[in-house]
Amino acid sequence: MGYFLQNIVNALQWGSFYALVAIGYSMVYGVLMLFNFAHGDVFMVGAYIGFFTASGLMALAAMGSIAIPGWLILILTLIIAMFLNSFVGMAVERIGYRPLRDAPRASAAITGLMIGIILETGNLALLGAQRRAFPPLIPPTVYKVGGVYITNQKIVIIVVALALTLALHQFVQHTKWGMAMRAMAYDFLVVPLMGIPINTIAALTFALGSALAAAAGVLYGVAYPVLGPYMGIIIGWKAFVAAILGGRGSILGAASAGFLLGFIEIFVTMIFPSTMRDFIAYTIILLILTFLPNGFFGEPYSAKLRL
Amino acid sequence: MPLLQVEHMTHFFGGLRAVHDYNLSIEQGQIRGLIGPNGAGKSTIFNLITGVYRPSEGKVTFRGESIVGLPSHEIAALGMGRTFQNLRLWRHMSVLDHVKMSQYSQIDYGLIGAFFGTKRRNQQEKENTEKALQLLDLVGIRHLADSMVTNLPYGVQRRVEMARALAINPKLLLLDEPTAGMNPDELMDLMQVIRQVHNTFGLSIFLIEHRMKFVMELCERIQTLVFGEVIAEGTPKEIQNNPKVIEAYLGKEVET
Amino acid sequence: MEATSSVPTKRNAFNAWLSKQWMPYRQVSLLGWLLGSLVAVLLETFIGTSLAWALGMSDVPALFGFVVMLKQPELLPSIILYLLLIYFIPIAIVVRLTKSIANKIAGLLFRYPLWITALFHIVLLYAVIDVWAVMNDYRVLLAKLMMIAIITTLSLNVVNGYMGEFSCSHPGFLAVGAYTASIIMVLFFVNDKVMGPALLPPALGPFFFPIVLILGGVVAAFSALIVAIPSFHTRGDYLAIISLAFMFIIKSLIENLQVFGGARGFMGQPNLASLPVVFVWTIIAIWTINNFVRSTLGKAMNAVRDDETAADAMTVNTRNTKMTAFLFAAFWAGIAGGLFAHVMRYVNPGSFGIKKLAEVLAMVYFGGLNSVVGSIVGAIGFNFLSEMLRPLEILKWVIIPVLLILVMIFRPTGLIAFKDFDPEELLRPKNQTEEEV
Amino acid sequence: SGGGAKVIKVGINAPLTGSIPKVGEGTKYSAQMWLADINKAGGLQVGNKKYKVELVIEDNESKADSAVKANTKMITQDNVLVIIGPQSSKQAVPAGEVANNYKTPMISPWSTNPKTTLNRPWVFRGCFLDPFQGPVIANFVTNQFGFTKAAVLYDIASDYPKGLAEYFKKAWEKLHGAGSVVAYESFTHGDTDFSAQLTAINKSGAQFLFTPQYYSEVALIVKQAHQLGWNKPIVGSDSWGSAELIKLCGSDCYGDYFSTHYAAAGAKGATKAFIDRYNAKYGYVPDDVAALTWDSLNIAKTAIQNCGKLTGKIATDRKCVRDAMANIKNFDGITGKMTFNESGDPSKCAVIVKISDKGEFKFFKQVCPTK
Amino acid sequence: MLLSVENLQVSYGKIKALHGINFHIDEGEIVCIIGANGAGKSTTLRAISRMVPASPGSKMTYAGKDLLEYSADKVVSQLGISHVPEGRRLFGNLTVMENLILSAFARKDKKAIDRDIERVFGIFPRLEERKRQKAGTLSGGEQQMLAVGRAFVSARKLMLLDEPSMGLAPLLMLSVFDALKAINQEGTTILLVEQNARMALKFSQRGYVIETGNIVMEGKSEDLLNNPDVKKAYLGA
Ligand SMILES: Nc1ncnc2c1ncn2[C@@H]1O[C@H](COP(=O)(O)OP(=O)(O)OP(=O)(O)O)[C@@H](O)[C@H]1O
Ligand SMILES: Nc1ncnc2c1ncn2[C@@H]1O[C@H](COP(=O)(O)OP(=O)(O)OP(=O)(O)O)[C@@H](O)[C@H]1O
Ligand SMILES: [Mg+2]
Ligand SMILES: [Mg+2]
Repeated sequence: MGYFLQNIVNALQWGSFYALVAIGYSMVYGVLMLFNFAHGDVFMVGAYIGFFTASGLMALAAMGSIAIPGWLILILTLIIAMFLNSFVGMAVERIGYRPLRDAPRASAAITGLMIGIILETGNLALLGAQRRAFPPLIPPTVYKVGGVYITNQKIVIIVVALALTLALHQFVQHTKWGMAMRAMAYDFLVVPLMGIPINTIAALTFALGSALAAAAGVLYGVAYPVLGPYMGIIIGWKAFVAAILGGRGSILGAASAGFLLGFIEIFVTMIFPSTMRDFIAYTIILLILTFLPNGFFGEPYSAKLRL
Repeated sequence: MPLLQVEHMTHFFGGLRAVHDYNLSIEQGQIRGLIGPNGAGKSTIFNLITGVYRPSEGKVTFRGESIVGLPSHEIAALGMGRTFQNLRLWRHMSVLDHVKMSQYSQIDYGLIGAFFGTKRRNQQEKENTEKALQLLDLVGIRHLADSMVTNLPYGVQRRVEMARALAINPKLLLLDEPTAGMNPDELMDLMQVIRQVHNTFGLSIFLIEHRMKFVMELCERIQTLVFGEVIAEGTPKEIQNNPKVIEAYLGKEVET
Repeated sequence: MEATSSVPTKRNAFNAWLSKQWMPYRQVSLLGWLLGSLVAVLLETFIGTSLAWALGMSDVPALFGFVVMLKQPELLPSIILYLLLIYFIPIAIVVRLTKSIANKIAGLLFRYPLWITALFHIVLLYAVIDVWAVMNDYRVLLAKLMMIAIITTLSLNVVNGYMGEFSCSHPGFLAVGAYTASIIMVLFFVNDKVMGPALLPPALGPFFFPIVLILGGVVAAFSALIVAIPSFHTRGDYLAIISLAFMFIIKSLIENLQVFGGARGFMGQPNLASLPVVFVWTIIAIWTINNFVRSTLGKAMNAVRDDETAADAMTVNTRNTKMTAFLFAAFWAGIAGGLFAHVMRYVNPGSFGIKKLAEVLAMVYFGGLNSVVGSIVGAIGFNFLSEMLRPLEILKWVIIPVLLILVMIFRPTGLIAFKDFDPEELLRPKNQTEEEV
Repeated sequence: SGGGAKVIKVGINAPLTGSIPKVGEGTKYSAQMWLADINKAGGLQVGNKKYKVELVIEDNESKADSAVKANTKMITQDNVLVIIGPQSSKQAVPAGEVANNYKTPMISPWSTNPKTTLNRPWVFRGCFLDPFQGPVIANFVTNQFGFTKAAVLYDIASDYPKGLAEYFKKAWEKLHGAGSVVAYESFTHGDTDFSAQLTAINKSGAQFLFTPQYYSEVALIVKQAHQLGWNKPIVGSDSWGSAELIKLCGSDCYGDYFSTHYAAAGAKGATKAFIDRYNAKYGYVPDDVAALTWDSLNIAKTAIQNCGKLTGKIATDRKCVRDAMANIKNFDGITGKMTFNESGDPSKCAVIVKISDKGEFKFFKQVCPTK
Repeated sequence: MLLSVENLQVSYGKIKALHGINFHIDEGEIVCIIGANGAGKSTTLRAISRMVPASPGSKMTYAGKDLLEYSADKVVSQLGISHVPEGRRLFGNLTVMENLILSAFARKDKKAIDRDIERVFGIFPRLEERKRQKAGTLSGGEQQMLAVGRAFVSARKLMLLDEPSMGLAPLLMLSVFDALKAINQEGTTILLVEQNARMALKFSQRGYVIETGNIVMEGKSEDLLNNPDVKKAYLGA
């Protein structure tokens, strides 16, 4: 039982990251109907920005007379990283996506992929090959609750992930900016006819998505404090899986699919030999999509086309 | 035996009853019309007959065969051609390829032919091209055979749809608002074309229209659909003077 | 917006001059070009090495000097001189001298069935490639890998370009083909520690190799059912995920198959994928794929892509079409995988992951959607670029993406997209065609 | 070719980009330091002639096919005399085939997979093999702690950890009987969350954890293990041996053990000199890859010199270098003494290192192969 | 003069769709443009709402301002020109209500927006019934209602209508035109493009006839209606 519960906690934490990255993914995907294959790397950049911010703040705290507590540094780091990374996102949009707005979606996917590679190699070329250790902002305290080990970090991560998900869902579903984003996904050519500046909306979307990626990156740094230029690839692709599994453009869908993916991976490892993890986990996903051809909350492919 | 027989067809979209207890029987060579207010369920009926949707209830028989549940392409291959209310052309294909494509079911050179370019394939592709060109001639756009459809004016695109539907050797042609986006002059042209194909191929035609002049001149019998139910059926004269139809659909003053 | 029109500027004058210079070459048939190239590569074989030394290079520049240029920029004038002397000038001379005779021969050949002309050209093309490559084995290896890349790219273009799906499963198909062919070959024709003694005399290997490759293709095609069947119900992004899952599954499966080496990989493939073998397979791939996409059955893929409902309503059997597309593409990917395994003589699951995916996707979209020529150009261009920029190390992976982004921005569907490839057009004599034929 | 061999070209096949760029960097730095030494001496003395030495450094992007291309290019195009690299077995195994086919001597400094050199007279390596290291660790743990139940956590998709995990398992079960490896858990390359596997390991009742991972993963594994309540020893292999480990892992790794090629802390003599020079030049303590690359380069150098004279005919010279290399006896490297056996593998001693509570890699014990 | 267009030229790639047309609209007018398929009617409207770029040399002035200086969204939000595009172009993934709310994106006057939405529902009761339906699943005619409804709600000093009657049942067509007339009387200027030339000419005060990118005729609508050439070419006489 403790074993099982422990794995639920594990899955919640792991799923939080998939969820956070996936909703950022889903933002762009839901609005512009584009695969933003650079998102995983934007996440990486977010983590690095977080790393430098946190290190800087800690250095300040260390030498200054004012004592800044760790949790305050974390909050500041989150805010600053989210803010700065949103500019990275906007730059990605400006360079890689705006010129391709009426190109086939797949072409934009390729530019995304390429921007991702540039971010990775750029990082490698500028910062060198060594990994970075994310500073321990909240030193882990391990609590043992009925045979289950929980850390304060885990709690923070899960709570922040859930809160951001809900906030974003509200934004996209119930504000006119959110509506404009969804409208743009459907037919961006007529969006200006409603008096909506599309470039602003697109930039805003990328900014939001990237801010979320930065949040995910910082929290990721807290939980898995080893940063490297290629850290975003795998999580990016898996978040891509989650974002679409959840249904196109659905924030809640993406988040729940992110958590689901976390649960699948953890529990497959728990039940089956761990060598078979990917094999079984992806077979499950394949089966889900075979029987739920439109993901969880998604509209069918042809919703856009009417007879 | 009628060419197409629909009996007691009903269809729901979720909780919305789009079509209710619909009956229809079309004889070989007839031209029939379907009118009704927007959202009455006309296009839905087309989609039900052609297998895009499967009716919640009811029977559909075409050339003596029950076609409920058959995939669209098989129904089409039996000889049911259609056009769409909102144009549905293939963006990246040339006009000629559109018409050739509709002869898909008549191709029998198989994958071997497709992969290795056998004699039979070359022969058949050539024949198909010729037939396609003839059809394009018929609707008057042969000179555009090699253009891509996207850049063509609306009226021409409608003709492509028509030629495409004719290429499947239809016994019955379903036309969903064929005149939408045409000016009265072009409308006359189209009427000409429809008469001509009707006479040349001896087809039956079933059409949805809001342009009364067009319907009234072409059709032998007309059904009026309101909220998914047929409220009147008869000759153009009868329909034009039917008070129920005037109240629900035509209004007093009828413009073409 | 309209191009700013015709005030004669210097640039325009230059362009005019250029097109005037180019005029005579317009009438050169493919045959002429091939003859010219053959002369050039022969010239290189005989005097290339000495010329290179004379110009201060240590050896014949393997890739037309691009690699050398980046490493030793001071050699730039030598390289240019070398290229002029070996390639440009001889080709230009031969092409102009043989213009009319080449056109006559081409015209003559054109009276026979197309395949005879085609075969003639293909043999000549092979001669050019062979003579060029034999100079050094690095060229041979590159040529082989490029041709395999052509097959891979073309087959992916069938699904992603012609049918408009965003399929991510291609590395999986490659892996299936590679492993199937490798295992069978090693099992039957190689005395090997892992798989035991050969079950058949190894001397038979070369004869069975094509059959084994086809088998690999067939197995890959079978595995493609896993992606093809869901594609009946779902399309677009959801299918992208299914295909991605497929790729992960295959990779994980191979990692778990200890008999075949798991993550350590599988080696010992016989050395059978020689240049002519790979060349022949590439030609067959181009030929069948081009045949297919130009037939009505193949164009049905375009109809499915552009509007599936309309396709269905126009008698197109959409399921068959999707099935054919996936299976056919997977088949060729399988062949490419088998060839790849026998060129490298080593495979491991790590070669068939996300990196490979990014690479093939890049080649397809770089070359151009829905176009056979595009895929060929994409595969060659990408491989060439990636080899040429190797000396730049890390920067290479900044420059290549930047170039690709630029291509995407200025030609969103790729360099050569939505073009039919008509061999007849290509092979036809180029002078006043009407009279000749 | 090469107009009478005025220069000696040495090929370096390294993963400068791709998933382990740090390995590539160490290789490159080491090679550059080596070249600087030779240049300072005015060239490489072979017989009575001094040759200029050139490095041809090719990036293999950490990909197998790229490594093959790079080797083919260096051999057939650049006419290198000898190749150092590739480092990972994933690239070294196929690239070794190329070198062997073209009869060009190649030394992989770091590849521990037996296949790299197996039946390849032209291919050598600079390090011990997995089948040796596995039992070394098993014996060490048994003797040191008297444990009988082991847990293993490894990356299934990477050649090296997987191989070593298997050899360790075999050795452990030979010592303690079948089933004595009570948890044998894996993950996939690029994973960062190991909570499920570690939870299972926790539950298995293992007395220690063996994880033959790269240092960056080790930091995560160790930290997560502690957060899940694990407080037993964790033991690693040579891939732990990077100065980065402590930077990433911090105090979580203090007190753990791993086997490796050399111990940086407390090193003496030539080893210390190398470490100090490297540290001064590049600002960090060199990893084992750098040290092994250094040794491999010097083996190549010795072999070239032992050859006596270069004819300028590349094939002849390569053969000569290969034979000289195979005949090297008791080469005194900074990672230990080396003599190649007939398959081109050195018999070398392994070192067990303990991570001190200051985070230094302290020499703990040496284990040599039994003759 | 509310809008004046001089020498308007538009090209799609190499295809020149408008060859320099001139026309004007006065405040409060209803003006119609008629012409055959592909004549360039929609292109004219798109050029005014800045959806397609005008070639150099074109001049468009709106209420004394140079229209070419405004981007597509500012034309709506700052100048108050709304456009019902050809082919409806609804946001199919949004509900009817969301489509309407969105069309008021640039407006701040919440109360007035609500009033306008109510008014749309008054004209098209069908839309109110389908408030929560996704626009993509509406019938063709319902979609057309929503498309016109959107223009009512968004800014409306000048309304550009591209074939508003397409696909509408006769009865409904009349009510749409009645509604438009009412709006016009409240001060909205209307530029109408119609295939149904007779309807359009009856409804409007002035008209232009456009042929392959050139204006070939203009005048009072009544006069055009009786012009034999127009009759022959566009009224299907
Ligand atoms: N996929 C669907 N889901 C839900 N409702 C639908 C769907 N398709 C159509 N409807 C509804 O069914 C009704 C009938 O639609 P249909 O398209 O058949 O109308 P129609 O008679 O063709 O009208 P029009 O003349 O305007 O084209 C409409 O109210 C429409 O909103
Ligand atoms: N996006 C486009 N790309 C290329 N050409 C276009 C495009 N849109 C329109 N055209 C061309 O410009 C010309 C004018 O088109 P426009 O749509 O303005 O005509 P229209 O008068 O509105 O016709 P219709 O009555 O069919 O709507 C036509 O020749 C058309 O083919
Ligand atoms: Mg309809
Ligand atoms: Mg128009």
